[in-house]
Amino acid sequence: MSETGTGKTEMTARVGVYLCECGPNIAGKIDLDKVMADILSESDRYRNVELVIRRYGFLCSGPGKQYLEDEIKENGLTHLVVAACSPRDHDSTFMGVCARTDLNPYLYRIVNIREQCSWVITDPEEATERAATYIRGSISRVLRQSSLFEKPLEINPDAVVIGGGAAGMEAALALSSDLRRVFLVEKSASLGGGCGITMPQEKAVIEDPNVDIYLETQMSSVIGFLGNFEIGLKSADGKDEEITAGAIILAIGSDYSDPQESGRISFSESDEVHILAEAERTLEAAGDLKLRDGTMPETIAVVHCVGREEQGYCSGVCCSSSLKLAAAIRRLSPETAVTSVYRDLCLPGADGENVLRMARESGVELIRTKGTSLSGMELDLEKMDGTSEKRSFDMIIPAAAIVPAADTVSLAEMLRIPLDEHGFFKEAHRMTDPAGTTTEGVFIAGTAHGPMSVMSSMRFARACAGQVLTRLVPGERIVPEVKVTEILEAYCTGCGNCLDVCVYGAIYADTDRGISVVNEAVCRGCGNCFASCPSGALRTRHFTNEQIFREVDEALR
Amino acid sequence: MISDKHDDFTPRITSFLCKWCSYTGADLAGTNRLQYPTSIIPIQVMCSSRVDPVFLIKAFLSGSDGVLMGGCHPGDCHYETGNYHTRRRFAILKEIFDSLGLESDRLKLSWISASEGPKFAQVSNEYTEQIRKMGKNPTRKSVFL
Amino acid sequence: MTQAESILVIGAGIAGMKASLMLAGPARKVYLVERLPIIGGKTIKNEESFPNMECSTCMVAPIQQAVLQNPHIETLTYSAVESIEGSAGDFSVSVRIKARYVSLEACIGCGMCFEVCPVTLPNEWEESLIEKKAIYVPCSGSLPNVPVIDSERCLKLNGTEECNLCVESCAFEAINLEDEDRLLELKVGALILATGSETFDLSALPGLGYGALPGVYSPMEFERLFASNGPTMGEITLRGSGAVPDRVAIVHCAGREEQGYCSGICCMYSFKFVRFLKHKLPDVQVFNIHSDVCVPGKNYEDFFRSVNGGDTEMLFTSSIADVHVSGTDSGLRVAYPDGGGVTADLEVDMVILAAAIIPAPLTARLAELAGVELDDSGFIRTSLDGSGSMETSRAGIFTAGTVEGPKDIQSTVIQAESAAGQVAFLMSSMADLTERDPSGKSVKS
Amino acid sequence: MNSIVMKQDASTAIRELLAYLLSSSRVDAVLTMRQVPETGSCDLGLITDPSGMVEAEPFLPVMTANAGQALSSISMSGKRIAAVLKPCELRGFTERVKREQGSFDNLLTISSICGGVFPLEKVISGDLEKLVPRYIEKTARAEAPRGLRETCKACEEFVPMNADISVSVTEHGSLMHLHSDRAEEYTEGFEGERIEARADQSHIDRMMKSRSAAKGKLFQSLEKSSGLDGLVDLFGKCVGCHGCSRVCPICYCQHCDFESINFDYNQPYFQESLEARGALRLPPDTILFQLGRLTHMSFSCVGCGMCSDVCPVSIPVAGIFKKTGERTAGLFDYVPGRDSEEPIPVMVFKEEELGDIG
Repeated sequence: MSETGTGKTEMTARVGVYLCECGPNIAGKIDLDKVMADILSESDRYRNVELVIRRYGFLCSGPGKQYLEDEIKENGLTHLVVAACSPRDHDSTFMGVCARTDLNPYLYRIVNIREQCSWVITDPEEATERAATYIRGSISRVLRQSSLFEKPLEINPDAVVIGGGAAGMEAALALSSDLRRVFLVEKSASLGGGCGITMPQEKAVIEDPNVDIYLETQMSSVIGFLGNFEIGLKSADGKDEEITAGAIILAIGSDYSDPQESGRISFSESDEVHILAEAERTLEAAGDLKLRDGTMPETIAVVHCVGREEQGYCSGVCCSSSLKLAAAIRRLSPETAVTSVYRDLCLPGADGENVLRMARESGVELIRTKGTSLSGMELDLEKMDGTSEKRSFDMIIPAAAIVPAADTVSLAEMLRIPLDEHGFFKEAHRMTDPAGTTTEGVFIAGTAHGPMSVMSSMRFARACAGQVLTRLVPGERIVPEVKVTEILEAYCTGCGNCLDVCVYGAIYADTDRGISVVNEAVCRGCGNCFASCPSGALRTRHFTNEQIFREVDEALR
Repeated sequence: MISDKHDDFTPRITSFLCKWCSYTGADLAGTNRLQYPTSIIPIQVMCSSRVDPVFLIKAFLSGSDGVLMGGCHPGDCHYETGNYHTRRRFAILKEIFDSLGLESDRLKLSWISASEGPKFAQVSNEYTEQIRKMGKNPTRKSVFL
Repeated sequence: MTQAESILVIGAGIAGMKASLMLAGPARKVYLVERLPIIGGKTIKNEESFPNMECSTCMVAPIQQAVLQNPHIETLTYSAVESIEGSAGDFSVSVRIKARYVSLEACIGCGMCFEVCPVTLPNEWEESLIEKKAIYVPCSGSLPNVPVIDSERCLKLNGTEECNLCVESCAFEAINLEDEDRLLELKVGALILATGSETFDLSALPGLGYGALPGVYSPMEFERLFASNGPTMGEITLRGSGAVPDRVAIVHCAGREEQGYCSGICCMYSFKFVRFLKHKLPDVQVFNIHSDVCVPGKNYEDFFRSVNGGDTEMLFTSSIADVHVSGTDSGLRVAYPDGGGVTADLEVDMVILAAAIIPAPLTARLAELAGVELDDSGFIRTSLDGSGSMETSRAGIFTAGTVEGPKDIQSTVIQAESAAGQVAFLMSSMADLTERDPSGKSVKS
Repeated sequence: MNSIVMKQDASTAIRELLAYLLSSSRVDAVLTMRQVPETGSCDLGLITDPSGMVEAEPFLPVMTANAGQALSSISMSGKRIAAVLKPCELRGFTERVKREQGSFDNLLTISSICGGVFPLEKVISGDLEKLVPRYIEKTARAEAPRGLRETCKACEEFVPMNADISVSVTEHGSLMHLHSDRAEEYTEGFEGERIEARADQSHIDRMMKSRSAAKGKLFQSLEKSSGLDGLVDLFGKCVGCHGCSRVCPICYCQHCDFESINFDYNQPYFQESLEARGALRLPPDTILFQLGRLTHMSFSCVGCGMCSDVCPVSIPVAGIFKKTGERTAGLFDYVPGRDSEEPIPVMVFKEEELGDIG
């Protein structure tokens, strides 16, 4: 602070500007002394700002970091600009240096005068001039930065799993321990889900003292974010309950497409047409597949890829299931002729090859077609050589596609997560975050994510569990991003533009006050909302208009 | 502080580069020592969707001969859909410039991925040349507020 | 920190990196061991990944950065595990950190040393499509961006002559030709094996002409040919002639028969290649010679449809094993049995073979070191109980990614997350035991 | 379409309808233009008592404020309101609803095929009395009355787009068209012959012809002020009052960002920029302010003309916004105010669009 003539007290900023020589990489091209002299010569243009400008060999080296630390302390720097390499290389290095001093790391900036200056500009004079321009822009900008502080949040390590099928039960088992409760919420009256067979985990889940099972119950409301969700449950008998948890795993499973949807397949109630999942269930329960009149069919056709065309995807598991079923029928009733009709065989992995071998060995007839249609009990097969053939069977088993469960839409709305083009829950990132969603703390397991095998379902479930186990560690706190958006309430009109563009659901409408509210724990700081707000009511910390404008103005001076 | 040692002028191109793709692409151009003119003034932002069209107007009125906005390719946004919004906002701004008879070629949007160092250098070179042909931004002559 | 809270991850591809990032924290330290001098794995060799055609570098670079900057991850590049002893919660592992001859701390990646090095070698990372020096980084944009010296080819190190050019060129005194291998003994509670896979050795299929005919490419060669940071800076030009291809055949299922399984991703990367080709060479004609199209899952069929018909002609063959590629005066001829079993001919100037995904050569050695079982195909065996567990046959050792079998990036990441979760669970249950054991006995040493 | 034949002139008929709505307690209040008979002064007013309806002049051809803007907070009061709006006011209101600044929930909207309005200066000068009778006559014949605002002369959106009730007046009589269930419900019991009829298309076509011609001329006149120099010419006389944004139904911000510290300049900036460039253009804000506003809302501009009407130095702001707005909205086939369910272009996107832009 310094006293001025007017009696007002003004802040004096002491901005340290440190230029890294980076050996010949910077100093060999850029005349650092000239840069320093140029900037110093104009230092009177900053009001109440003292500039400290130095150069150093390698600021990122051990001694360099120590030098910088000492300089910050000795000069009592209030702001720091380091002109060196790309922030990708050493931004965090120098933030770390600041953190060892009283200087808030967010009152520092790195200027890239290597990758985007000395290395790409041929002429040394031009590079020198350019470096000075960049540095001036950053001095101007750093002066408008403000201190930011990390705010660690307490977390609740418990998890809610929606859906008691294979994926849901696997997730529950993978999570439950004395350190963590799991709430397993199932819509129907029993566990097991859509697999139609008794899952081996069922007993373990029921006996697990750390898993609370809610049957005939659905999620009715949810608020909160990773580590702190409040979830409303509604049971079939109308009872409401509220539970709290740190994460939500969606394992609601899927449905099968209607085989007649395509128009290429038509049959009546009385025809012996049974979809694959039904046939599997019957075979599992009864040990054979009989016609409605109780007799054994002499010929059965399993038709692959029913619904692939309409749904626009290959479910990836039907070929395997179809061949397995075909082989099982042959094994259980060798007198039944079984034909598999397919377009492409999609049997990835060693298991797939085994299934195909089993089917062949058990005498299943395999017919490749370009396309198949069904009318009543008669298949019209379009062969690969261009001919076609009509064949009748006693029983026909279409392998229907896996489609999203009916609840997907309402749950997605409740959790504010998007659906993909096929109506399944959309993952946060197809590759790098396939089990996550845009709502942090909400994860997707099993066929709620898309068609997949039981094994893949369980892997997804374990991946969800993995996310929870590693992110919600009992006793540890989580540190949300600090360079996030804040709202200037007086400027906000509550128009909702920001809500519409935010994919993370980080902004809520406070309808009572007629404004938008940012949940800083959820915001990732991209700034899209900021650019959507005509009122200037939003401000992304560290990327404010004022900061960016000043940098631009300086650079163009 | 414009270098005037060449017969023709050195354009100043304010470049808003998203942290994840185009800034990284620009870095890669550097790592590969791909040379481009001194015209580019990079401003790093988290996402191209942070770039309010007003930034571009501001840079234009502050005397940028060209304004370049770099983002991840559509579909690749680190924040899911940010660059789709960017694209619409940019299209609107271009249209505004055209309708008012302002030189909309002084605004450029380019999708540059993190591995496209050569593309960054190429865009820089070509755009600089294009701007050089257009001449200095008339807003260089006086301060527009 | 004790061994119960430390984890060793072997392989710094996307699976290893994801697992490391998930596990590393104030309470858990991760050692990430990588055989190559750089991290990133196979994914960064691909310019774009299917089905989004997303820029792989953009996708992976933030993950690489996060790994290198994470204070709780110790990344050991250019290193190999030599022995693994002990049991779950108490493993002793020795890691050999190979002499890099260049200091990771002092080097800033300026690349001055490459220019002066007199030795040129094929760059295997770039599928030997270009050369590198004896001091090199595998590719531009390498992370860490610090070169290594090939000690067998370096003139000084192999004793040929007293060359000291790189040392003299380095302004940072980062090069030390006296550098030696170091052995590191680690105590860890659990391991994750994530060393990835290889593509089928196409020279084992002489009928397809790989190796003999310059116009025949492996998938990885083509990936690098397309990559804008690759050997041709992204220009698709033919090996040898430098000409731009007009007609390209992609032969599916190369090695499927031999391996005895469908890798499940080759159809997709083949269709990605169609996109690559049409993107850069709009007039190119592409043919996909296939027998089954395997595009499982909600995201892949759309992609297939987007290229089918318009961008490529799908040519059905009743037997991939009978496809034959031969050289002609003007280019290449692909002969294949069509749907009716009649041999058809196709004249092209480039052939790309969609090679199967196979276990990496070092997988068996790793399995032996780790004492874990392999499956019949030579991948590491998991899920012995059918539960989707990523634990191997040895308790406390987990696996993730294509070392466990062929799979796409999504499934690789899912496995990494599963494995990380299982490790975290194991760790917390051990910590739990320690706290609760009334006898005072502890798994901590 | 179900329509009610109006026996008297349109104003009287609508006044009666409004009184009926109030007295039958179907609505709590009516928003309409009013004219105080004694003084001739007019304003936009909210009437709750049927006896107050004597002052209502629903179709008075002036716009003292964009009623769509005025309706904003009133519409969210929870009261049931019948509002008489000019087509552009209704569209402006619709755009505001999309921005959560209003609600159709308790609203009955009444609009008419619009003949345009007179500039506010005519109200001030007291010329209105003379102008209105001639206006009604000419409009019924689909002719352009004299003395209208330039923006109105060039307006092609004079047919209401999404009103519950629209009124059409031709030489052959006046009709009240019922477009919605709410319109049917609210007018139930209101006297008048019901017929199946639409607005007279040939009448609309004739109006459109003169409007299109005028628009062509307006846009052409703006071409003269093209480019940066043109903009400087146009805005050179701007006094920076920001009246244009205050009266704009789309500029819904409580505080204008362009008046905030974000756009404030510090002293060194002035000085240095001045030194570097040799000249400083005053008054401040004009070009950036208007370009910024165009990016925020040009695609939603309904062409109501209020901005031009209030400009103390007669800058053709409305013409500029309309000309630019047609292009920016056209990028996305967007018609501002057409439908409250149609999303604002900058809030949504398509994965495949604007192909060659990047």
